Amino acid sequence: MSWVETVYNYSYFVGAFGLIMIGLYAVMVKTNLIKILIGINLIDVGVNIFLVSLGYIKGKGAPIFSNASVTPANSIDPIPQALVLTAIVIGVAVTALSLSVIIKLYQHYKTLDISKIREMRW
Amino acid sequence: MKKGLSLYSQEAVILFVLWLGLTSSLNRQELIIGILISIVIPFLTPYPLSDMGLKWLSPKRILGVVLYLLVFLKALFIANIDVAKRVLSPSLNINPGIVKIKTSLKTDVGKMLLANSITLTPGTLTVDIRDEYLYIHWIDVEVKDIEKATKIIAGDFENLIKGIVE
Amino acid sequence: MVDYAILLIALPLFAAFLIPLVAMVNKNWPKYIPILVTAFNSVLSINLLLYLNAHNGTPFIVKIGGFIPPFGINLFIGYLAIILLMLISFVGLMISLYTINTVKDAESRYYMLFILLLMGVTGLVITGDLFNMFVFLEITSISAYSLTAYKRDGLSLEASMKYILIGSLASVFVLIGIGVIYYSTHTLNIADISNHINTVPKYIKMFSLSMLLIGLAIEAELFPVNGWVPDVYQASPTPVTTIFSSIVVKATIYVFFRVLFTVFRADLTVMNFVMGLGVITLLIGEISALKQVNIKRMLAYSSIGQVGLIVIAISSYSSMGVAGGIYQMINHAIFKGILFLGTAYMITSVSGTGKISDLKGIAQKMPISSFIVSFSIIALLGVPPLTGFWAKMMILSSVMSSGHQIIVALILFATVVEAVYYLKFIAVIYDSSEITNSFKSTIKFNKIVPIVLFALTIILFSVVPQFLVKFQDVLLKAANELTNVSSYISIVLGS
Amino acid sequence: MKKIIATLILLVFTFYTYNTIKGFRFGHDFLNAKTNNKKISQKIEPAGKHYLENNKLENNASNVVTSIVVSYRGFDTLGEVTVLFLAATGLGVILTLTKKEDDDENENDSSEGEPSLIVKTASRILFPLIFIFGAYVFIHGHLTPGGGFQGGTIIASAYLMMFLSYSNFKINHSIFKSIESMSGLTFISIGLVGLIGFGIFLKLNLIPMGVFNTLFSAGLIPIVYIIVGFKVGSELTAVVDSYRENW
Amino acid sequence: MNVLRTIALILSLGFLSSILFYKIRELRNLSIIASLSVALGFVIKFFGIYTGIKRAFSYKDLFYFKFDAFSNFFVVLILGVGLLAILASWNYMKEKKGETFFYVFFMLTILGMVGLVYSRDMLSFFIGWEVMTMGSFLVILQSNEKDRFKFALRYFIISLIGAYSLLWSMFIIYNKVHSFKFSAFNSSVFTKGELTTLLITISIGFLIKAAIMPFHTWASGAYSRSPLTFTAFFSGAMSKMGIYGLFIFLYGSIGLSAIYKTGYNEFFQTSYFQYTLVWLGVITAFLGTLRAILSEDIRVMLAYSSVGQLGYMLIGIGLGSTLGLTATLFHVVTHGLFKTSLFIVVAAIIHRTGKTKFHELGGLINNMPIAFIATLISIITLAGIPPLGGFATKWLLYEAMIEKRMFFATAITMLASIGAFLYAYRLIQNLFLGQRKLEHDDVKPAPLTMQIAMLIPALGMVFLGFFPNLLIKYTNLFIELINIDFFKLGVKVTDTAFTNSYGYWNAFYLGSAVVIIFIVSTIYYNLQRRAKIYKIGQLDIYTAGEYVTRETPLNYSFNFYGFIFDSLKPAIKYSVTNFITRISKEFIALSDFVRRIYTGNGQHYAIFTMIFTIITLIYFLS
Repeated sequence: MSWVETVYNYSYFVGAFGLIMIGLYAVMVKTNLIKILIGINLIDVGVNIFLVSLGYIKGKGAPIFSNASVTPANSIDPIPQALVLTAIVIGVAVTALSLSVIIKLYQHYKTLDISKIREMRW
Repeated sequence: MKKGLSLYSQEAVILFVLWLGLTSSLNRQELIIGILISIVIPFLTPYPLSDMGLKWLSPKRILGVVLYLLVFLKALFIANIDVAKRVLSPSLNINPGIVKIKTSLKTDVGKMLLANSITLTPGTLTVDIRDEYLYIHWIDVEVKDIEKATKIIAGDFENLIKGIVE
Repeated sequence: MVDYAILLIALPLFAAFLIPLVAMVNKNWPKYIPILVTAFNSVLSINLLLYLNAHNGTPFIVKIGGFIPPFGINLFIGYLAIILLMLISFVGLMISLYTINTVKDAESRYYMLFILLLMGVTGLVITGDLFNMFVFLEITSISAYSLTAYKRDGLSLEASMKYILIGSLASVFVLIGIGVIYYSTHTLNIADISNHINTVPKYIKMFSLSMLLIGLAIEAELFPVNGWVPDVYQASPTPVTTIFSSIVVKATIYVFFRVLFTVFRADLTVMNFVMGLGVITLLIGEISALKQVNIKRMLAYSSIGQVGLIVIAISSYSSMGVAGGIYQMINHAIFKGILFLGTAYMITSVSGTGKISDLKGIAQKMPISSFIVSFSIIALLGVPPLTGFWAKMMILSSVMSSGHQIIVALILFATVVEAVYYLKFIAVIYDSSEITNSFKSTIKFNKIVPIVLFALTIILFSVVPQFLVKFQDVLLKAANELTNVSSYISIVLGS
Repeated sequence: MKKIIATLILLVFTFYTYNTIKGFRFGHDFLNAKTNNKKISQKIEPAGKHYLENNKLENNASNVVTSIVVSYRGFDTLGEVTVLFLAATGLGVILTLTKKEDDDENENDSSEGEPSLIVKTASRILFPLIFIFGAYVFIHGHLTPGGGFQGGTIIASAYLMMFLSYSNFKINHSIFKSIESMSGLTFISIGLVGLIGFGIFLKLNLIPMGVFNTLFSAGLIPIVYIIVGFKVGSELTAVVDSYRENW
Repeated sequence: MNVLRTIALILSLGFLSSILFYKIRELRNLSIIASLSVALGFVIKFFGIYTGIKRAFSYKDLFYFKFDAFSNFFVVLILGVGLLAILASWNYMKEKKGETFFYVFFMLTILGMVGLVYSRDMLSFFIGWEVMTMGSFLVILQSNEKDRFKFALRYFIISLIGAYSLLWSMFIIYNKVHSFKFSAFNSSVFTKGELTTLLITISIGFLIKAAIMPFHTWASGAYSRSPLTFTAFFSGAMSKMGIYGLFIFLYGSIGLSAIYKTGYNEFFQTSYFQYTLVWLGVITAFLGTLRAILSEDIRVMLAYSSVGQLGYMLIGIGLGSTLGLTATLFHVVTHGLFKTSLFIVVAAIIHRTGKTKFHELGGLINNMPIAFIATLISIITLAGIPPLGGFATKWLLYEAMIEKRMFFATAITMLASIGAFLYAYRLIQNLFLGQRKLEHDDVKPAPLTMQIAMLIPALGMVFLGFFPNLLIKYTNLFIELINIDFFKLGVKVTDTAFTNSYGYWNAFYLGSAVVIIFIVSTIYYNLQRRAKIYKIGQLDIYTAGEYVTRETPLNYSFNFYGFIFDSLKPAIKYSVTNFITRISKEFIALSDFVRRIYTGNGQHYAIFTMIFTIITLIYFLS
């Protein structure tokens, strides 16, 4: 299997890890706190996509048995979806909290540059 | 935030209709919950839906709504083609600018509907409302006079909306 | 059956949700709720211990929602869990006693976060489900983020920001690890995963292992990824710092090894890597503490070092080593409880900024606290026959028998370094040459009582040999619970 | 320099990740695949398969994801709710108003930035509509995609819209706080009822299970989801409110 | 009735009463003294010298104690010196700031020491060892000196290094034989390298406590800064614990054959390891003496004197022959006696005058006659002048060294022994003789308890001088403990005389001869003196035509041996102390460098995390 084929077949994974990479890059390189937070959110989204795509089965549908055509045999794995729900909520919570910290930090230091916010060191 | 019974029931009815649309089912359980919810939610809303109350539900006004939708769709269609033409033409024949038009609508809902109708039809965009004046960003300013501009832009909408909300 | 063990989590949660309502009735009541909750949990964990003793010490599981284990979430409670639970509730109780009238603007929200932090740690210790563990990890860390920033000054916000940044990375890595392992075994129950882990391709298994290892190493404060620790310890309110150092780290270390031992059935390669991490953590922590002027920061680095020691002990993978590590966990929790609370009490009395030099000659004004602090330092250094010594003996003998002589030498070296800065601190507080600081002489019983109780536990552990021998049996059983995978599986999944 | 290091790190990371996911069989039907591993005596049954097949019997909810979230892994959901609660609380702690020197200036600002009539009118019309949509989502959590978290978020977005449109729009904090607390307490109480009655925490099939695929089915699952909806809605609203008050 | 348990009970009661009555001076001191004397009585009663009583006691198979002659030898030393020191402290520590806790920690130290001496397993040995270190550390903190923290810390840290070195060796042993018991040691399971490591780590542990030369840096500070009555105990009994430890670990547990396995030198008939020990001892004896000569502070001088004397003991240990070990054990006793006496004398002088330097004192002979007598006897013993006990040590030691053909080492040791006389002389010349300082005119004699405490050892020294054989006979009985043949060889002992292949010596005859000569010459001198008496006062001189008053300093005591100092000046800056100070400074600089890893920039931490990720992935996945 050539890598092109792999990338094509695993496009969900590629997308998910692509997002994670972009996020990690932002976390490691950008100095603006808001951008770093965006990076973290990108990572979160990437991980969530990764988790959801783990449950995917080719040619099967959502596990909601509201009409008779859906049966257990042709549903995808429901667990990752449940997990992602939790993961999203946790991501939201962390984002909310870190935003509030950043707001207060900005009021305190008058800057959003992470390399300048280092009163505590060594 | 006082509400009359009329305003209240108007909201409840609209919500119930929406609920029916959402569930798309006439199951008894759904109906019971729908009614309950439609009764409860108006208590929680801080502002009334509109100032009119139940009279909004007269057949004449519902007919007006239908009429308005038809006219609106037509205007939408025409204006879309118009803008597409302008965009695609190499000479880019545009003459953008902001004009001021005057509306005779009194209610907030009416003004809002008018402004949104104007915005949704391509080529024109409501920027702001100051009392009875609307400021419109127009892609091809034909006239600058308030009266004429009102006629061209607001045109049919104003009357139709007047029929619905006032 | 002992299904009421779930109250360990349900009740604190209930109390936390109740606090806003209580605060509406009376603003002074919420501060007593943590005491009630932790006292209840102490009683409950002692009760569980008695239950366990009455049933041959076989660990038991609690099924939540009534679903059989691989399909529902279950709790796993054995001696190890109960030791940690008792530690959590006891230290929690002491700290809640200490906290009364300490938080400046006595807000109910502080107590909510406090209880939820303890609840999260409790959950970490007893859960038997990998994803549930992640949820509790997040509960712990999010309440920790908030509590770190509680003082709302620049330092604490800065610390909280760093913590959030690194903590988010940790949760991401853990989540990726859980995802990969889920995909490979189609289950989330720790026992079930462990049952199937050998069918997973090696590469995928190791990838998942490294992801989880990284994420949990961040939470367990291992060396290259513990940059946030000193800052957080320094900036958060002292009761919170005490919880971090005494309890939270212990629970995360437990989780770290539960995942490595039970989920992945880690082999010697992994354990050597972890032991290396432990050694580096120990050395860097102790060496960095040497030149600190801020007392809390010094204690923070010391905590890092101690974490290294515990990790070395448990990663030696022999029952004696694991038991020693658990013993050291208990010891360290108590010592750091005394040190953080005692020094904080001293600092508030001289209204200092937290510098060590502020405490010059404080021993003449506060003889009891100073004596207890010095006593616990001496016990921490492992002077026999105090309790720290026995733990160190167990650790050293197990590391030695696993053939790592150099590591033994390094541990001893680190202890010497530790002795240097701790004794310097004792020298400062007992320095009678000049006292420049203003001193507010107010004896607060709610502050001195926890410290004294902690000291009594040290004496109990040190001096009563009969207790010590029995205790060692319990420790060995607890160690066995952590290392014996097959019995874990058979208890959770049935034969 | 930093960029080069970051790129290098990510390249190595990508390499190993790529190698790992190459071992995955994306879209493979693992739920119904036959295991050919005889090394292990224990039954290998993917948990997902078990849920799909036994859901109707055990929970009677047509949305399997919901029954997993609320019933099978209800403990996680309790944790999730706690996480949100924590975030709201922590936010409240961090963003507690400190006395500002320029209070007057602030008021002037707010009148200057008042949104236009269009926004105001539209949002006041849309508010109940969004609200009922949110309610619909969490009431039908066991039947359709969605549930308490989604519905709660939708409701919070309705409030967010109101905050944006009306700068003097205020919510009653104590009511929201009590909704938060009460719903949390109810959730745990439901769990405790199971514990007291049957010795099982979070037992959700305490009431009649109803007819499959109708509104009144799935035992306590919809109740729990409604509670979660209330809780999430009020908490997220409180979060948004905290942000707004701080600026 | 178990003797060990009784002794433990009695001592624990003393310890408890020191805690309970820590504020009531008389009750506390009396109870401590009572408990120590009763315990001492018990040990002496069940001494077991000639009957060879051995009593064992073990707890949970973990702790293992034994009551035998060898241990009793040291326990008598500990309890005796401890009793004297506490007796002396009654007045010395009175009204001092640290008095209340002084006794508590003193008793803790004694408890630890007795425990470690009776223990026959490494675990309880180590516990006793650490309790002793901790107790003495805490006692040092009870003194009034300003810089006590610095020196106490240095003492404790270095002791800790020693203890951990010991611990390490214990684990090496435990790891192989799976028992901490001394008797379980089996040299056949160890390789040569392991044995070498063992020997080195063990000896580091004990040499540090004995303050042997490269490890002596703590000694001068700790000895001089503790309360001086405790220093008497410290130097008189505690420093011997290093010797005891070496004895019991090297010869009692590991065994001579195992030591020979690490490398045997045919010419010296000893192992290289032992040869190193001997040379360490020689260097310590020489350099310690030198440092003592150059000291200006009485306490520091005595401290370095102790270091030097411990060197002699180490020589004997290193030789490992009957003669050598006998010499060591003999010296343990004599050194214990004269150092106790000397330190108590110095304590009394400092207690009465408040001065600590030689040049600040002088002419105290009339004020403190008893102290003078005690000092005189001690110095004669110290310098190894017959007929007192010191001579026996030297004699045995030189014979032992010559037996092993270490002639050069013997020469240096002799040189050191001359040096010992040089510094000891200062004690008489600068303290008791010469011109009295004005402010010291009405210095009272030493307090009664201190006088008793300094006289008892002096009597002991005189007794030992005449009957050294009683002790030597006793040491020969340790064969029972250390079942190695070489103890049986070489020495023949009768009640008064002492014979070996090198000759014959009867201390009693010699001593009696000296005494008779002394008496005869005194009588003769007095008869002569009666004829013409010239009594010349101290001030009966004049210089350059001026009368000398009492203010004029006539005593030459400052920088007494300055010429030696001048000639050694270039070498002195290369001292071990400076080296260690330098190392610790460098280490602190290193620690400052290391902690800069925590840059304070959150992003750096994130990058660390990612680097760690990469490292982990590379480690596990390739």
